[in-house]
Amino acid sequence: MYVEINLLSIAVVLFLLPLAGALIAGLFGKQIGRSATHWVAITLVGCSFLLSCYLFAAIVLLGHPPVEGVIYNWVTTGNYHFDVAILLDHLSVTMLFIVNFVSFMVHIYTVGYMADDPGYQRFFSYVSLFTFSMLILVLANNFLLLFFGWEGVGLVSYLLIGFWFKRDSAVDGGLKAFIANRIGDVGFVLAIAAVLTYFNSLDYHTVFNHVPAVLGQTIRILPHIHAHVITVICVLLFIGAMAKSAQIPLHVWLPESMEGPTPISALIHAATMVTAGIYMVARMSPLFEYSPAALSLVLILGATTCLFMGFLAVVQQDIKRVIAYSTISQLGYMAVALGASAYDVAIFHLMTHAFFKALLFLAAGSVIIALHHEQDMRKMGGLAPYMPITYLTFAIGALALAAIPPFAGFYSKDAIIEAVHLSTTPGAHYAYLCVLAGAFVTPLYIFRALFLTFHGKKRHEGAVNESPWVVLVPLIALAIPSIIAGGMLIGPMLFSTPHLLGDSIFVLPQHDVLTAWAVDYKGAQTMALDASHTLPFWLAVSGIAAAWIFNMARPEWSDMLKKRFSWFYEILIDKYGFDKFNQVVVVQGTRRLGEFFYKVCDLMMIDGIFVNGSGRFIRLFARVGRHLQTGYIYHYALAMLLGLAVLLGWFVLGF
Amino acid sequence: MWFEHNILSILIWLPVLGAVAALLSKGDKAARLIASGFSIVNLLLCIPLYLAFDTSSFAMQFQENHLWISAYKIHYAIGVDGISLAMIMLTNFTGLLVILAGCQAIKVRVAQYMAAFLIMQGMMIGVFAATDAILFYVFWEGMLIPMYLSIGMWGSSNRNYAAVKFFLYTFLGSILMLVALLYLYIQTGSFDIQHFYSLHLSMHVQKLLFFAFLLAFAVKVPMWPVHTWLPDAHTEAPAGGSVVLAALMLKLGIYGFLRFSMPIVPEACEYMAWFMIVLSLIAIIYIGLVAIVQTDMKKLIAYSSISHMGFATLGCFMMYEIIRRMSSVPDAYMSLEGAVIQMISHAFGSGAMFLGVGILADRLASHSRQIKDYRGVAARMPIFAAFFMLFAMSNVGLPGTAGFVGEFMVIMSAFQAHFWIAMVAALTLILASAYTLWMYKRVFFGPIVSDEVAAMQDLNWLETTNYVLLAIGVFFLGLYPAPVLNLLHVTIGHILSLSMPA
Amino acid sequence: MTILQMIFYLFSAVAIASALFVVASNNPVRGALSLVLTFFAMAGVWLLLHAEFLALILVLVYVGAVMTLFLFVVMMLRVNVLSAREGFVRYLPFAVLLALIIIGLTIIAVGPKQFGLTSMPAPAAEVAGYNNLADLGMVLYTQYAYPFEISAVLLLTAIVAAISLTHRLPTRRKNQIVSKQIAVKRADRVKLIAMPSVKKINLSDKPSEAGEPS
Amino acid sequence: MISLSDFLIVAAILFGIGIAGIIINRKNIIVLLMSIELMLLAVNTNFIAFSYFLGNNVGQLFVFFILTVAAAEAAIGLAIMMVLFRKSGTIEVNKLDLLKG
Repeated sequence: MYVEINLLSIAVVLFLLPLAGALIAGLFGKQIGRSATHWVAITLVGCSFLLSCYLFAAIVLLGHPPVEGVIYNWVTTGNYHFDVAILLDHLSVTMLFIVNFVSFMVHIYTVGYMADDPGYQRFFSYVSLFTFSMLILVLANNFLLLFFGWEGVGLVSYLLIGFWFKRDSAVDGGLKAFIANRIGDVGFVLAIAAVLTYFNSLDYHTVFNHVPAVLGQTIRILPHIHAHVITVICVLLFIGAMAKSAQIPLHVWLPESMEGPTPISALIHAATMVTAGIYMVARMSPLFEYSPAALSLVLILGATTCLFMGFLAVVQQDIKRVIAYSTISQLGYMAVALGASAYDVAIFHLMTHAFFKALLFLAAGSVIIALHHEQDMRKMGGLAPYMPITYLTFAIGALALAAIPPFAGFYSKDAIIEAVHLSTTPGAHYAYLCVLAGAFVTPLYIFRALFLTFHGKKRHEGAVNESPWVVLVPLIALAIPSIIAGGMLIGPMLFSTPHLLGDSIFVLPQHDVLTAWAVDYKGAQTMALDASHTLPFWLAVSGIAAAWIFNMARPEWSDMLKKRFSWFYEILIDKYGFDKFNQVVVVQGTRRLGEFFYKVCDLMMIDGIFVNGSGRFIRLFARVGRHLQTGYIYHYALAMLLGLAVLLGWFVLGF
Repeated sequence: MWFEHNILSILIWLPVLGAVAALLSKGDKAARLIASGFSIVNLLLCIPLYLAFDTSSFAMQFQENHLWISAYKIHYAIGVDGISLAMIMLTNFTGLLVILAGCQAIKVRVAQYMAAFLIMQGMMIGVFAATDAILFYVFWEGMLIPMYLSIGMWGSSNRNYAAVKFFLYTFLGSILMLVALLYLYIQTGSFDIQHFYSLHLSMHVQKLLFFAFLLAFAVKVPMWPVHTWLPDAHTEAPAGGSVVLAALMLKLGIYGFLRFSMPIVPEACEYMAWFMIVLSLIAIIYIGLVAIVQTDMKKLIAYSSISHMGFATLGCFMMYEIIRRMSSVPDAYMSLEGAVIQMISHAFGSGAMFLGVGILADRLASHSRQIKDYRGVAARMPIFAAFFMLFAMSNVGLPGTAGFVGEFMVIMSAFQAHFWIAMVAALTLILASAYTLWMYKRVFFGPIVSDEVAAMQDLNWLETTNYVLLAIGVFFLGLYPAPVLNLLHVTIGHILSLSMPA
Repeated sequence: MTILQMIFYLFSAVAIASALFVVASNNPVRGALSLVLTFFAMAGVWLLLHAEFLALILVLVYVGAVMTLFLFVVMMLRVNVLSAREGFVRYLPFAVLLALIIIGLTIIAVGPKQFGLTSMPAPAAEVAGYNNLADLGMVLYTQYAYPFEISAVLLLTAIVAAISLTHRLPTRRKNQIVSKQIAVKRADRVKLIAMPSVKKINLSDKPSEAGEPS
Repeated sequence: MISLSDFLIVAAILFGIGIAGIIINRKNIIVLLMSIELMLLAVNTNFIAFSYFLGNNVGQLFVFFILTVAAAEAAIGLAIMMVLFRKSGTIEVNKLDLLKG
């Protein structure tokens, strides 16, 4: 008992530390000054990171059983108790570790990146607040607290995208992100409501334990259409995940979010927040497992996202947007893994992706500050000699993303491809094709970015210097796991028993692709060495080669292709028309509808006809009726007497 | 003992006394001090009231009962249950805020302004405390007069139209309520509201009474389509008036539903539940869309208030459907408690936003409320921008802020009532964030629009105090609503048992 | 026909005739005087009803005070006697018609059928020593003391109102207020003004005013 | 004997004459006031008659009060008329139409 309480209180301290950092930086930042602010914030997040290491060690490595505990009762109403309660199990402490690690790195990096920004303290406050919200999201043991964290990260994301609030594009990006996320939240909230209605509780374990009891029940959606409760819940949950994890068609906000400072793009829009959707679905695996329809939806949407967003990355000119579309595409990979019931693989890719994508963003950020906030790749080029460490780390990130063995991305992405291959979920064939094509597209765009930025002619005027150590240390610190994490963790995460993720993940035997694959798995080294016999590897290599040909060796070919396939190029530049659709149909449509309701219904009908109309009618009536008032006494007297006569007549003759 | 038998009367009449003192005082400064002093004392008096309140009993507490007009057995009878107590505390809190804000913003006829708001405060406490129907009605109407005056005297350009519209709308609604009360008096021979509850009326009569009450309360809430007075009244009222309107006056409608309609005519309520649910949903969606296109900040917030109040009415009338479908009564608790919490939490968010518009308008020579006249305010007023963001988020219904609790509970219940009710209600998540944050963006973000905005000063200490108080409220209710809910459980249970159709 | 009946008819006839004259006369003075006659006649009728006190009051207060007041006012105001008949003929038929309708209806309502001697016999004669005044006083000063007091206040109010309405503003008499004269100070009466002994005329500054005498 | 209805009929006739006076008279407001006095007289007669026949002296008491009020009314009415005459120079009823709508 003693140890459990101890772990719980550690967890509480762990998530309160960043909150304290956020409050100090936000409320007293101006008073204590810049350096004090970053020291406080970094120290507190650092402590939090150490605590998460401790928890990781205690639960994952030493095998401490999962711990659950109520902090306080939020609301009790009727038969329902909503508690603020946390859960420490394998999945959550793993996520804790990732979140805190990346967050810690980003905190350090920020010192260099934001050095001359007037909103320095505000930035630290936001980042710490973000860390807090993300930790809450991860630690929650019920849907409600999950939603707290979910919305918290959404808020901070909104604030951080619009961090440079004098720039309209940044603020618009933030607003777009928030509203897109709210669309997903509608689904999420409804899912929570459905869970509460049918399970009478929001606690994970209560809900998961009662899944069999609810299996047969249906909800009447339309008069003659009934849907399985579990499917409805899962689809609604996934709508929430779609918005947060930028799956088609709710992905539109993520490219716009690149308006925010780069550390944010690394932390929120690559490593942590956007993966919340993936985490959530993995967490809900006991629900999703029972809904093949929902899994299929996840699989198909994820595959589509994975391939088609990859195409978009190829035509981007802004280095951050390339990485942003790459992030969407990689999230698509994770969703595919989820859809294939390979939740562990999804989390595995989430983890490796967190490292190498954060690395790519931070390296890109390093380039951007070196070039004084220039993000257009057409104005870069030939930077490798000037920024060797940045170049090296970016290259590591790119190789990891391109799934070249033995970098981290290779293992996780290969595992996804393998899982889809083995999966029997409806749509798995389509998904398999998509992820294979993605394996070619991914290296194409990221190496295009690498070549355009670091190789070739130097197109930037002015001196370029390597970034300061506060920027480089996080790059190096992230490069190391980007290389080794995959090979090191693939065994424990996917194949060993007990799993690294322990019992947090639930997979039905008939969906268990990993067990099927485990037959062929002979260790990480063998896997890397055998890569040359596999299709994905050669796709990746050819992708790199294509990138080299079209951007370095024969740049004119790419122009030729553009002309030859201009219709396709136009579609890509238009981003498949999602933005246009949103702008014209959703935004304008909403405003038109609002205008209609306001101008026609409110002002004309209700106010015009009924409210002021009744006033006008009375005025008209009075204008006619006023002539009865002659002002002569005898007329009034006459009226009275007539009335008297009538009353008298009625009284006397009436009955 | 003395305390228990007089505290409510003190709470009601102390502000009125304060109003007299403020009117008699010499000079604006004295009036401000007197008014603030009285409202602080009144707020402090709530603390012992809260502590002495027995949350385990649904009976009226701290009762006072004196014969007032013997011919019609009208009593001066007051008492509180959980809901009234919560609303009385809210009234006192808001009263203090409004007085403090008025100290800053009002420059002409200060004493009269303070007096008007103190009297309004007293009347509202009276409404919430009255247990005699006629006393209730007297307070209910009495409150309109200072509000009417405050719009008409301290309002902006189109104030006469707005004041008259406000008065006629609300007064017209209440007339039928009086008729209903008189009918109930004839039936029971008493004006005691408790006696009304034990009546068993025929369905036909119940329906008529329901509509009589509906008109009075729907106008106050306001429900679509009798809502158009609110945007005008809000826009033209001084900031303090808007705060009182939004934070308190709208709640009277919901309070009326809970106190009169549902317990007195339960069968009719059940019969009309779908009608009310549809109206509420229309309020949520239609009004949300209308709010998006507003160009006037106050109008926007006013429309958002209507939309939020839609949740409260939804919560009230959904309970019949929930009980029917879930066939268990405890499930309906969440719906009703959600409605009450929504009432309370909305006061903080929208009240603060109205204050904010007042703060902005005070800093512009034209006192403009148009969104387009502001831009880039955040650069000049960072503290204000931060506070306003908090309250905007409460309006959006972000978890952790007050606005979330009620919305969440109502949506949860809505799913139990029907999938599509929940679906439509949940759309507010999108609409609320769209209109609130779009306005926030246009007012606070972007480059500074004019020299006047560039010269704006950040909050002074009084405004900061106000906002800190509100922020505490927003966070408290958002993070730890349990104490407020504890006040409500037993009372809600009692109302629920009364409102169950036989 | 008993003597009482004769008296009754006589008085009634006088009252009605004089009342008609009140309405019909074109001279208000005559009208007022005939109204006095009506009052006298009705006082007689009241005496038949054993309301001695009220009959006397009617004569004393009404005739003596109120009607005198009327006469005063009529005589004070300049009234165009000729034009007073304007419209008389025009409205007469209608007036007569309406009056007859009301009279007729009232008579139907209170006629002998309802309040004849059979349905409402005359009361027995009063006991010996009956005093109408004492009888009224007994009620007035006990049960109706309050209304009595209130009516007193009402009369007072009427007096005050009438005076304040007709009261003209004080005439502007030039009274000597000795105390003020004694208490006067120098500053109240004499005002010293500093005047420059020589006023410079600047010709170049204001050419248009240069010619004016300074 | 004289019956109650006789008295009441006399009163009704007086009342009717008062009504006719009000309608006919378009010129002199004093005559109007006098017509009202006539009507009051009729009403008082009714009261007294009923008082006598019902043997209840409260009716007489009422007449007493009516007389008081009528006196007050006459005083104030005449005063108002004086003021009116001073202000507008006329007491002709058909010229007084300030309340015209």
